Amino acid sequence: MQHLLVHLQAAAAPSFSDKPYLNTGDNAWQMTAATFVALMSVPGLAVLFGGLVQKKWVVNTMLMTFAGFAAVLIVWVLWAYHMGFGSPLLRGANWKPSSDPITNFFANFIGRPGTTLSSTGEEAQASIPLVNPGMPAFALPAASVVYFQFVFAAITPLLFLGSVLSRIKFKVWVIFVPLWTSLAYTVNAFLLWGGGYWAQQGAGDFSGGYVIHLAAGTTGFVAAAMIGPRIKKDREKALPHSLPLVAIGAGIVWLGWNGFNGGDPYFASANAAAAIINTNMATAAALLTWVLWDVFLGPAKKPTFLGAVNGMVVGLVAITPSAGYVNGAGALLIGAIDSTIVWMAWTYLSRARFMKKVDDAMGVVYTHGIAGFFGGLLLGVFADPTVVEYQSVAGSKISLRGALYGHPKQVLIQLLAALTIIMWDALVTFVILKVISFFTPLRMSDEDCEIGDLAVHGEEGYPETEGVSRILPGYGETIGVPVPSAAPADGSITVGGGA
Amino acid sequence: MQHLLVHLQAAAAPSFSDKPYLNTGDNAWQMTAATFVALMSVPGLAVLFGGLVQKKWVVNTMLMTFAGFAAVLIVWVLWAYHMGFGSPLLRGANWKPSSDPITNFFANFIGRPGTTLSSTGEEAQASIPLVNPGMPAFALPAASVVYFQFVFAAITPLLFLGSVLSRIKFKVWVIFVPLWTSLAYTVNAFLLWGGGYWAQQGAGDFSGGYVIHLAAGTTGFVAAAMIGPRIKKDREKALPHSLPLVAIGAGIVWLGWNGFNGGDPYFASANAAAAIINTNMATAAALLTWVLWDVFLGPAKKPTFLGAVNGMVVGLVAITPSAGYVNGAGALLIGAIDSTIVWMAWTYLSRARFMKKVDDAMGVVYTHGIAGFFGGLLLGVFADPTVVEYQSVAGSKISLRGALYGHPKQVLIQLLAALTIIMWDALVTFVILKVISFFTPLRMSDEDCEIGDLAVHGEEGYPETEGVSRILPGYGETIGVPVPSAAPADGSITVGGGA
Amino acid sequence: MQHLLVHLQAAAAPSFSDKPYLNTGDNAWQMTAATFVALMSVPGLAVLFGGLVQKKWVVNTMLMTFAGFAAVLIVWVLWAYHMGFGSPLLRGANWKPSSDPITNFFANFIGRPGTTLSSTGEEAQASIPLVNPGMPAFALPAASVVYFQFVFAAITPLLFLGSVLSRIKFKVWVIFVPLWTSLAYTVNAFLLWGGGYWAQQGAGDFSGGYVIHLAAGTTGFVAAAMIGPRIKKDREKALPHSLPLVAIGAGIVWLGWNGFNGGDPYFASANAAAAIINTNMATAAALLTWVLWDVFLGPAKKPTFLGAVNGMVVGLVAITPSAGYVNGAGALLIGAIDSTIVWMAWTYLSRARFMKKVDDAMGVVYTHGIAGFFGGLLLGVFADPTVVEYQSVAGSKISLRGALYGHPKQVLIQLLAALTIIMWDALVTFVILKVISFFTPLRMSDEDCEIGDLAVHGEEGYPETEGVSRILPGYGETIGVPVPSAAPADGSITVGGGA
Amino acid sequence: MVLVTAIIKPHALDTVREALSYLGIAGMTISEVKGFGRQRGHTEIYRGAEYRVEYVPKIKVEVLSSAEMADEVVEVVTKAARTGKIGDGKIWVTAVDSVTRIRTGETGPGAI
Amino acid sequence: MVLVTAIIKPHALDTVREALSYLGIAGMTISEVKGFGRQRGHTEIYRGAEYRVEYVPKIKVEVLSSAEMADEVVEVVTKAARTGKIGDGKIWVTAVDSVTRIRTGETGPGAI
Amino acid sequence: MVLVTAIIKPHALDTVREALSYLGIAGMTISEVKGFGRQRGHTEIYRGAEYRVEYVPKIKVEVLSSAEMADEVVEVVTKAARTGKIGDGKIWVTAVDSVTRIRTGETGPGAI
Ligand SMILES: Nc1ncnc2c1ncn2[C@@H]1O[C@H](COP(=O)(O)OP(=O)(O)O)[C@@H](O)[C@H]1O
Ligand SMILES: Nc1ncnc2c1ncn2[C@@H]1O[C@H](COP(=O)(O)OP(=O)(O)O)[C@@H](O)[C@H]1O
Ligand SMILES: Nc1ncnc2c1ncn2[C@@H]1O[C@H](COP(=O)(O)OP(=O)(O)O)[C@@H](O)[C@H]1O
Repeated sequence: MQHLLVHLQAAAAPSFSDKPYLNTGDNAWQMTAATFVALMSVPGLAVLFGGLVQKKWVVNTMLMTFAGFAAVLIVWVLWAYHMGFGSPLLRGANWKPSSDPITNFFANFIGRPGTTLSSTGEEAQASIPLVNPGMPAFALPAASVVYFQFVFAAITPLLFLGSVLSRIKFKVWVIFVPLWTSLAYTVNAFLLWGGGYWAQQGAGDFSGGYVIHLAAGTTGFVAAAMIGPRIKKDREKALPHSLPLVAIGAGIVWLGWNGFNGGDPYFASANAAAAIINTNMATAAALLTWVLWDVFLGPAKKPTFLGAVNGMVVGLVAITPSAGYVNGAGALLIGAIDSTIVWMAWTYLSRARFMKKVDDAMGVVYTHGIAGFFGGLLLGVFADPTVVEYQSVAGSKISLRGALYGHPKQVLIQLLAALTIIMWDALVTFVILKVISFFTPLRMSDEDCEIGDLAVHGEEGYPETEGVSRILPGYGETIGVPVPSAAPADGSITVGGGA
Repeated sequence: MQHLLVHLQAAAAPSFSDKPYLNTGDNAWQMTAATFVALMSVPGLAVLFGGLVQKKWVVNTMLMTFAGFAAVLIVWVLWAYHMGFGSPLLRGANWKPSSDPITNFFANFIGRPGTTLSSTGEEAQASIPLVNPGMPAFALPAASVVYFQFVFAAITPLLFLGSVLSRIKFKVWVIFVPLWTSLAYTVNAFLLWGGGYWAQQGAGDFSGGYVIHLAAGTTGFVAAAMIGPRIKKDREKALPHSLPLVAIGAGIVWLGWNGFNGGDPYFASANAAAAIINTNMATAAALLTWVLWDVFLGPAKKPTFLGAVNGMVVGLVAITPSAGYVNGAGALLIGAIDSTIVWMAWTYLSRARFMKKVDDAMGVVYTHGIAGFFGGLLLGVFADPTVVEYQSVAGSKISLRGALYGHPKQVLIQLLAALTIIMWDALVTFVILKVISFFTPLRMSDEDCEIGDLAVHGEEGYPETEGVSRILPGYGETIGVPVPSAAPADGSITVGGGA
Repeated sequence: MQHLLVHLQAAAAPSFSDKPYLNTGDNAWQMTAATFVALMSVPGLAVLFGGLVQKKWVVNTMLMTFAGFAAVLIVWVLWAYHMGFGSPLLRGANWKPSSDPITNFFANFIGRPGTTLSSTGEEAQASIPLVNPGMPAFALPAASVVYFQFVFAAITPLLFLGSVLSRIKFKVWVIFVPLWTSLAYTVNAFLLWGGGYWAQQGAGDFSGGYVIHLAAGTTGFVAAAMIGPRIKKDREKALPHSLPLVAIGAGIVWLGWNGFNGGDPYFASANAAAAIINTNMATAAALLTWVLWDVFLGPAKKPTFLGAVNGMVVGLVAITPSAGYVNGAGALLIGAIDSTIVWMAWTYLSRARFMKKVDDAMGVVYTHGIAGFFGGLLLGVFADPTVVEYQSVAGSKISLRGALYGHPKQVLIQLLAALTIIMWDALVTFVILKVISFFTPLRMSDEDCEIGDLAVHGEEGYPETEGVSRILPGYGETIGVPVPSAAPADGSITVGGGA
Repeated sequence: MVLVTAIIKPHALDTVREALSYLGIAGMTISEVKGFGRQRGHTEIYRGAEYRVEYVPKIKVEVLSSAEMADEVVEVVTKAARTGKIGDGKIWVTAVDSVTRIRTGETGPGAI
Repeated sequence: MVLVTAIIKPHALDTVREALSYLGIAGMTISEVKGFGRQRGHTEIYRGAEYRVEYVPKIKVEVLSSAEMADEVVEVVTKAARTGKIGDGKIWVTAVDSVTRIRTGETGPGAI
Repeated sequence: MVLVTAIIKPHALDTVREALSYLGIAGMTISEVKGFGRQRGHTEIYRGAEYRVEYVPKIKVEVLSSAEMADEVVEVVTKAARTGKIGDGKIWVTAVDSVTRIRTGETGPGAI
């Protein structure tokens, strides 16, 4: 006994705590994981997409990424977090499950809006009302969970930004994103993560195969259809302007995913570590699979870098719903299978008239939508009940059982959850954009599209190179002086198409 | 009892410890946070500034960043850390506070120099003599705190590097930085963080609004004034050469700030998490505020990417003094208010004759100096006493109370602390540069400035493109061979202005 | 007693645990450290090398980095991890050390292959059979250690990729890497980290000065010799195409090394923090040392950015074997000494006929091979026994004693371990490449080398710039349309040398 | 023989190329140039300051042709490149003493 | 009509442009070129190895003018671009058979 | 005096430069151009889609020389740049009315 205490003291004594709920290791990991995920957005997606667009669009792409990230945070702390993770909005205090599934569904559909601004809203113990009864108590402050969930909420619009690049109006973007976050994302999150209807039905989505990726694919596709295609020239010659920028973004996205999937247990647990290695395994398998398909069936029968990046993204998305529910063999197979499915869709389905009509600039509907959809179904197949997320409050292990382990119904549950997300997000996207379009056109003018960044932001991505100075180093002395800010250049902005 | 012990064992048993003071969660977070902050410098600021300068200066900018980072570490471990965080230099062992504030001030002004090189200097329990009595004992090794404080000390000169870019001599830079760190930064740190005079007076500076940003703004401005402006051409045509580089740097800086502000409680605490989310909230608010001002009052009435980056930096700086002292509402307001102040200063104050005369290349005096100054005052307004950093040793909560919560004097204390920093850093900067200028000119020759990197370092940022090879792929066979290293090219280095 | 329990409860109560072995702080740090190291590979080395090669090779370089990273993970989880860290393959169950060193050597040479795919293979307590008896029990799940060791295994081939860039066939690369990992790396790891022969002899290699860097230098050199040099033009005009890309990679590599060396204690311990600060100190010293040599003895007597990066890499490599075994003074000296050695070798040894013949494109044999070799010997000199890694199970402190502290034999042990690595890796590299060469040529055709990325991958690094669009924005309308994927362009791929 | 040099707006290049190929002229050499003239440049904004870019990007097209075809070439290019807005560009014709095809060494009109 | 072509140092461009506008010539076409001549290039260092860059960056200015003004143009450019140091560049004049303004189709001196 | 203009393959530049220096011609001006002709461009792949690049990168070499040397210059360049494969390029010669060296103001053959 004496010995035990001494041992315990050695182990635990150094910790200070004014917050008895706090576990410093869990909190350290949660803050770290959130930071990794945030880096996936800025600078990750900003330069991944920035490198994939033409030079004339790089500023617009990066600015929409940064501004979108910022805009989500404002609504998140003012009302949206609680709509995704708070108490159910459409339920009385004494609510009991009804025999009518529709009633149950809507009673467990979305949370009650509220801010997280007060000191207790940040420093009190984290809690997700509908989830608390089942899982061990959070050893984290609210701020850790609110921020972690924010970086997920923020990356989702940035993913579907890929669908509408190079023609959506900046103003429309910064209005659409907060509305979509408030009305669509919160529902996705509530249904699957906030303890809502599909969580109650046993649907699994470890880190957002549905909540995030299927949602992004759906929303991007619908938005791209409504906003219309890029101008003909941009679409036909959609040449990336810098593959090294893509590599920087892709690398950060890959490893940022260690936080994405590793942070979702909310504990610095064995399951977190398993989720990380599974994520990397599926990604490695998917990347190599895509490259192999490129070599054997691709247009030039050559391994390509952008193909590898496509495969990588598909692998990351594929394993996201199941990272902490499957074992290593499952992870490898999910990566290889989903990569094959998406490669085929990308190559053959894209020839369908229907798919051709909608100009999904970055192919988000493939690498996130289809990849997420099948990733979720594959969870239903490969979920291994011996992979344990954690012990529930009741003492039982929390895990999922897939078809391979005797529970084929899991696939069906996954499918229905997926369809719910698709329908709701498509509907919300349609309605928001429709309403916005009554006030302002959704797309830039064709003239602005011809010119790009310079027309929209008065900036270029590589101003010195594009501008006078590279060719004319001595130029500034007489004409490069800053003009008084009020005087717009006469006859100005004639570069590009107009030139 | 039995149960309790079992529970405790489950929780704590796995930990090993030969260091009874250690809390692994706190240490994990401290090492992680420090790494995030270090990334803000290399590669963060290296490419943020590197993208903002002309192509001909990118190598010089990046090399000064890397070398400055390295140079600070050497003096930090040899003597400077203890000058900022050690025992007071100008105090006897039996010192008692005197009735004379000047005596008190100088007795609590700077620490006694000393190295951190020994094994105990690295592995023993961290300790800041004047601070220890008030806060819970560090659960960290000395190395964690020394390194964490190093990355702060290192980024400060890299910030004011932005003021003197494109003309300061490399040699002067690598001499100035260690001297400034030893004489100015250590005092800033001691006064506010090492338990020195202003800390004793109750001034707050959570993560360096004064110690770092106001200091950088002041130093940069004075140094820019003394070194003189960039050559006319460079100043008039200060065109950035790559906005994607800026985006990469900006993204890393934003999220690196999670370590910057999140690491300052020294514990992986609730307050750390609150500081992180507050940081992001203020930043989001400031970014969007700046973009709005750009749209409504800007020269072209357009949202700009570099405007968004300016706003982002201001938000990060604004919240730095108060990240763990204010609640979420305070954070949002601080971001929006400080962004407005700096936008106005940037736009209107910059027209003042006085401001125009000094060529602060990156506008550090605005985005760090003014932003930090007002950020510190806003702490005096918005500090919420219910936001608790941690329980003190005595058991009371450690927190600050601002004017809004009934303590207007806090604003005054903040103001006086700010003025101390401004005066001391301006003075030290002036003296060091004056002394250096007796031995060597502070600026490069105008001819070198005309040419840039090639003259100063014999390198260009994009050699292959600038050089012969892109235009002349076959060129190397006869003339591109490495010349014997001793033979300088005759009549060489004539590119650029001389060409 | 009452008090103690309350205190303990405050400290430890919040932790949940279904894994009694788990320490959340240790696990948080291990996952974080692994992520930092992974970022060193993608995007770190991808863009560091990508920036250093000519524009026409940037895609090939980045794709080999991503694909190599993925390929290692597949073999790692299928068989290789256990070959490096499992039970010894060539030992019976009742094996006893023999009096014959050769017998002992081979009995402690390599582990038994096995997968890590099952749920227990990921979530059970980590364990390294031959090491367990000596060190405190891991407070980590297997997945954390398997993944952490993966990122080390993965970066090693990516380092020697630098030697064979710009001519090795992509197919050969993706075959060579998994084979080399399985046959060479596993042996390196087992001998020094898996508790194998050299570990038993007391050789120290904290984080891979031998296992990784000496191995990479050796392998790269042998492979470069066998594959032959780059084409004449590429070798003679080996101009980097983008120094900012190099800076991004270099910055990530530097700070990623905080995970590299900081993660190797396997605990978020004081030693981890000491290893981090030592790493940065050696690096700062080495960087500044290299720059000084450049200024005093360099070809142009100027400080250069790429020189600083070389110095930085050497410092990181130099301290790697000893980061957690030396004190701060040792770290500074190791950095400065090794940087001097490598600078001299790079400048003077490189003129030797022998060194000139082998075209080690990035000079890996210098900055990793020689740097690692001497770094390991310097450990034998500077290891300070008072720097304690942790308490062993037996209660004694685990540490190393170098020549300076009375144990000169440590240098000899280090030397012999180094020679073992050199011989084995050279041999395995030779054999694998020889075998592969029976089936397919190791190098691309000279025509492909002339053209670069476009020939090998059908892609260019900056397609829009290189392509028609920058010069011809309106071009796409008639001719830029995607051609039916089956129809290869007639007479196509004639750019570059063929043009 | 003559050399016809045309300075045109970048987006007109495709039309010009097509128009020339109707004339049976497939060969030409093009380059990026910057033009100054009646058409003005544009304004850019960086960190709140405006900068004027006074030049306008143009494409220079150089076509060797027989003297007889010169007028036709000029006419065709003029039509193809015309938008009617300021900045459409210029075409000029210069006499060429000799033309050689490097591959074969042949000279004269056949070398074009 | 004639075409005056000048190879000048990049930093002389502004002065040349100004000088020409005093002559009433606002139009011109410029491009980046690399020159070889008496003026030598420079040395660069990468990873310890030195590389020679033998060319020197120059600007090519092309100005169409009436034959009468040719001498004046040459004189003005010569003065504006002269530094007196090696590498100041060359100016040459070639006869032009015809000039067309694409926008209007007009030809001859008025088209310039 | 004449201006010899050659459109050559980029990798032939060194040989051409060397060959000219044997003739005693050290000065020249070069620029990057894109050629269209019998030689075809290449195909690139991005994200699974193929794109045609129809132009071929070329180097334009401009050499001023005395009228007497013109034939020799053409001959030497032709030989140096010839690979015998399609796309070797063209050389043309135009008369030049005057040449001025900016540095000294001298004109005529001595200015070259
Ligand atoms: N005198 C000139 N010499 C050479 N090029 C010229 C001259 N004048 C104009 N150009 C070229 O022609 C282009 C168009 O000329 P501009 O005056 O803008 O319009 P327009 O041809 O419609 O009158 C210019 O951008 C420039 O490249
Ligand atoms: N024979 C030539 N043909 C074409 N351009 C030439 C010729 N000689 C020189 N040049 C151009 O003139 C520039 C200046 O020539 P250079 O001999 O360096 O100096 P300078 O004109 O002062 O004698 C060169 O860089 C090149 O662009
Ligand atoms: N009519 C022309 N006018 C101007 N340049 C031409 C013409 N025809 C060809 N060229 C240039 O010459 C280059 C080579 O011509 P091409 O027809 O491909 O091969 P070859 O000269 O061997 O017959 C082209 O890329 C182009 O730059």
